Amino acid sequence: MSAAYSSSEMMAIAAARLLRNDDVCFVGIGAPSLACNLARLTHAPDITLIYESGTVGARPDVLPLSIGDPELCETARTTVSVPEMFAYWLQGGRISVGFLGGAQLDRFANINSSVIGPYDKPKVRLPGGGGAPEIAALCRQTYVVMGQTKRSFVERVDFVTSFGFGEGDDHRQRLGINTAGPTLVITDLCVMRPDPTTKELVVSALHPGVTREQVAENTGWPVRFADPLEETPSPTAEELSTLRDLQRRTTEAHAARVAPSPASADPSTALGMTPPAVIPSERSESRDLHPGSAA
Amino acid sequence: MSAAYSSSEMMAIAAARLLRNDDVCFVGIGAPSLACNLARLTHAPDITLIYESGTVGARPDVLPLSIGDPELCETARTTVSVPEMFAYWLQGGRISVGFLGGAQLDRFANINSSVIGPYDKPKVRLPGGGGAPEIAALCRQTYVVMGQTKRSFVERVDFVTSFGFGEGDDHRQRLGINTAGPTLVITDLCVMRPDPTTKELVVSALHPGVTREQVAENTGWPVRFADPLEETPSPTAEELSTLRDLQRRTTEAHAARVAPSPASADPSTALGMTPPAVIPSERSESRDLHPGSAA
Amino acid sequence: MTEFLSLRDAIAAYVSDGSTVALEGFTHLIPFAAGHEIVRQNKRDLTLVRMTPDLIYDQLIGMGCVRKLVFSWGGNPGVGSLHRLRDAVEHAWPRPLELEEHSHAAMAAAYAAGAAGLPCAILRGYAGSDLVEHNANIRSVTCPFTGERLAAVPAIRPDVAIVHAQRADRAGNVLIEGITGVQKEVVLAARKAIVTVEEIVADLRAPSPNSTILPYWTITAVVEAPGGARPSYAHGYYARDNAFYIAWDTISRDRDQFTRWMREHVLESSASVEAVA
Amino acid sequence: MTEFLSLRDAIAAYVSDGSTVALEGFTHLIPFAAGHEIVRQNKRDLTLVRMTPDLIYDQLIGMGCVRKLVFSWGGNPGVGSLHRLRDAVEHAWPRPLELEEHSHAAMAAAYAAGAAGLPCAILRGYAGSDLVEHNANIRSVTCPFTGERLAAVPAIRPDVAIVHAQRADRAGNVLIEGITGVQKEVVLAARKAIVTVEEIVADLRAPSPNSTILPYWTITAVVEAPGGARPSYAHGYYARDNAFYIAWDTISRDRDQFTRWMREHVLESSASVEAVA
Repeated sequence: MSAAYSSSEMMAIAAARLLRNDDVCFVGIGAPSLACNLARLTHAPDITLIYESGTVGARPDVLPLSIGDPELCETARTTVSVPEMFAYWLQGGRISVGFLGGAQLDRFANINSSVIGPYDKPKVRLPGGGGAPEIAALCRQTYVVMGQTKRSFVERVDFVTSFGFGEGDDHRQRLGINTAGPTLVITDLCVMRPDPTTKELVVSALHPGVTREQVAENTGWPVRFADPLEETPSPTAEELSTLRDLQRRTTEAHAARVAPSPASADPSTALGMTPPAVIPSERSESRDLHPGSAA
Repeated sequence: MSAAYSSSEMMAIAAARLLRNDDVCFVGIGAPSLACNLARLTHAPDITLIYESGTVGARPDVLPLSIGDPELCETARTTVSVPEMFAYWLQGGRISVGFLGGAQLDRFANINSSVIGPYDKPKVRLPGGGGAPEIAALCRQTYVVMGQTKRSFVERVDFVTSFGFGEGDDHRQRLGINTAGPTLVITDLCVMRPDPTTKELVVSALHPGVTREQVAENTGWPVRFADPLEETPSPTAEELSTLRDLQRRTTEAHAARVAPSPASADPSTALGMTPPAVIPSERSESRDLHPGSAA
Repeated sequence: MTEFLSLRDAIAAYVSDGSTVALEGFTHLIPFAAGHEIVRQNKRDLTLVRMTPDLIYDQLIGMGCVRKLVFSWGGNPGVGSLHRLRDAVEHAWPRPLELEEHSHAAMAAAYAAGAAGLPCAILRGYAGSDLVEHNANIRSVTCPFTGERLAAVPAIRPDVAIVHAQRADRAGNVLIEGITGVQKEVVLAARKAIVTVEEIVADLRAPSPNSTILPYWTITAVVEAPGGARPSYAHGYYARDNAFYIAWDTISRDRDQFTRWMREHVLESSASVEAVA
Repeated sequence: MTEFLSLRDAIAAYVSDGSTVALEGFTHLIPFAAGHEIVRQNKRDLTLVRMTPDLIYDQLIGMGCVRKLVFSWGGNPGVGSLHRLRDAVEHAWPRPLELEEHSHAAMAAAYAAGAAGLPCAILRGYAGSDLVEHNANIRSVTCPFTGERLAAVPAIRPDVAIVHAQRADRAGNVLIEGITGVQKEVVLAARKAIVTVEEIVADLRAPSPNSTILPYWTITAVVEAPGGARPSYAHGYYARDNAFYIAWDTISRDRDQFTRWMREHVLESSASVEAVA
């Protein structure tokens, strides 16, 4: 048994465990960066982390706040230009795992990180896709990491920024996309995997202490559960201490020159995570940390 | 008055004089390289020499034998990849003067450096175009430097490797080529310029001591002469000494590790010039040095 | 060829109302000092191009300098929204903002196409994305060998490119190191290029024969602006001010607070003061 | 991931009769030792791809290993003809040679497209050139924005890429410096990549954060082959043997003399001997 932990810690640890020592990851800021570096500091010391800023094989000691923090280039094997990064490394098919997240995700793992409401008259203008549209199509597979709420896990996304399985079945193939797509969705409540044929997301494992009801309440569509339904092993003491050390180093580093800003005390930013890009008032409501888009 | 000099020295010096201190030259091996470096060592110290191997701003102390000799990279401002060289620097429109040469040139300055005879059953397989087809179209203007004989200055080239003025008039524009093309042809006998409207090459200047008859005898079409017809000023003592010092340094450097080869004593190779790519037996006949293609 | 100008003179000479300007720098080497000078000179109706608008464009947008934004990711990295960008899009404050939205891959390819003198770039891009329906500049070509449909976007050719770099030599050759982003591409793609640098030196001290160097004849004006990338950073000179990026979330959230901050820290500060700030 | 093999084992394992192989290196870092090992192992019916065939392909062609050549400039740089290449094309000796001829610009773009996972490359190329009529792999696309017709060539995707580099570390990461040519592109474009290096070291000693480094997971096999580029050169290690390039003109002019030279200097020499020669 291990100490108490938050559901966001469980999410990061569950994601980290799924990464392999020989993976080449296209890492987004926030939860993906946390998960990838946690994997590197635990069971996958040789994992290759690529950030879209051009840094290949970065080994940051603290989590970057931005996709191009000095730490990334200073610890990278090499840094290439951004056009080369997207052409030779992403489009060239060199990435085994790409990470995605966003404000909305639907049952076929299509992701919206562009707008809430109509595109031309948005209720909320989100940051946008950044690298995500091509990460979704060109990495051999993608893992989605995001906090799960009824507001974020929706029946239909307002806008498809990054294509998952579209309307399901062989929709990817019909568009000429020859990669596996979102093979895993890791949330703070559970792990989902696409149904082999319909491609609808199905809950494959619940995190410790999480009930089917909780998952259903936080999902905008009638979510299905695998049978048998697995339980995610609890975080180990090593996983938790490594994660917390990394977060502490990060918080200290980013607050180094403290600015008069409540945000600087906000753990979601201290963790280098992109808060849900929704209107501020909703932030406080959100149960938990939310990962950012891969951008 | 200056010392005796060869017609090939006159050719190199005449070409060098036409280069300006602010030119950015795409330099081919052979006569172009000789002319460009002579210009750099005399009146154009800041001229930028770019070799297709990726070296930008090379300042070689001896002439390179190949387009990618160590000397070029070691003295260059920077060296870029070959795809970048052709994309960003040549196609990007950064080159003010490109040099061309070849085995055959016609009255509209179309150049053949591919084959003598039919392409599929050539009498002579020449090295080919290399960078020339795009140098001809993408440099703001091109200078052709090649030894003049009836065999090389022909009514019709067997093969258009590099497009000059095609069939004359506005043929370039009709093909959507928006650069000036071959504005100068410098030979060991004279200087030719295209007629402003028809674009046929017209002799604008004779080198000292060269007669109209000599030029006519060494041109495969009824060549026209400008009126008034200029005479190229003789080489100055400084031009000749600078040229010969450069050639001596080059000969010594390339023979550094003498190999059992008559060719190594051949001035055309000692000068780092590409002999006319025609069948060997014709080599000895050739009156003079012949520049290589830009490749 | 290259002029050595003060920041004020460089912006006055080459950035005019209504022109298309790209201040680039992918997180690293963002030319903040130059952006602030554009604000001080109150340029109007600009079309701004930048993959990640970042704080600098949030400021230009909030000050009403911008008519149109061409971008691919408009957030405050690791923090959240760009509130001035959102306010302009959601509430047309201080003026309406036209958007042309791309993906990073497409914009990077479009800059490269601009540098390469091509009219367009092709990529395996936008597969299944709704962005295609909302951007007339996302089209397609068919590969003449495989028949595959590829996305195409027009080359980016800004009127003016502005980037920050580590150093220039006295001839105006510029060295860029670290995260080079699209710095080389935007300079080669633009009609005019302004480069602000940490220092002007006798010797560039390029560590490698393949160092990223822009020859002086590709650059219109070089401006010495030490600290000119703050709160972004300059590899080898100073670190990114992450605390300020976090603080900006609060500063920019409220219109009045934003305006006050800009007055105090940009309008009432001079280029020279800022350069050393 | 990366294997460390002897030259003999690397060629035996990854170069098979009939495969498409690109030994690259633009004048610099030409993998001669690897080419000679291909001759010794008497590989047949190869399709060889290389911008500048150079002496190494002249030797492979003269020894009858090659069925088809994809190239853009087939001369002995600064010296003249490649006599074995000419003999094969003009007199089918020792066997007929099929040619696919491009320009440098097109081949460089085709390698880049291969590395970028695109089916083709587009360029402003071949304007008015007769090459278009003799190469079915030169086609065109129309820019969907300007209507301009652009040349298109298929991406190059060799079965095997072979390049020489300065050094690799013990994990198999490779550093390339100086004239980098299309080394990075051909390695990323190929299904398998063999890299011969001057030395295998603990620390790559990369001089710049932007040094050209190929990560170990992009490379199939690393072979230690000091001097493996001679008579080409390795920036920082040894110079180009221009005298030999000049001498080759005579050596290669005559079939018997060529064959004798190859027997003495390649067939009867071993990879290991040659490596240190």
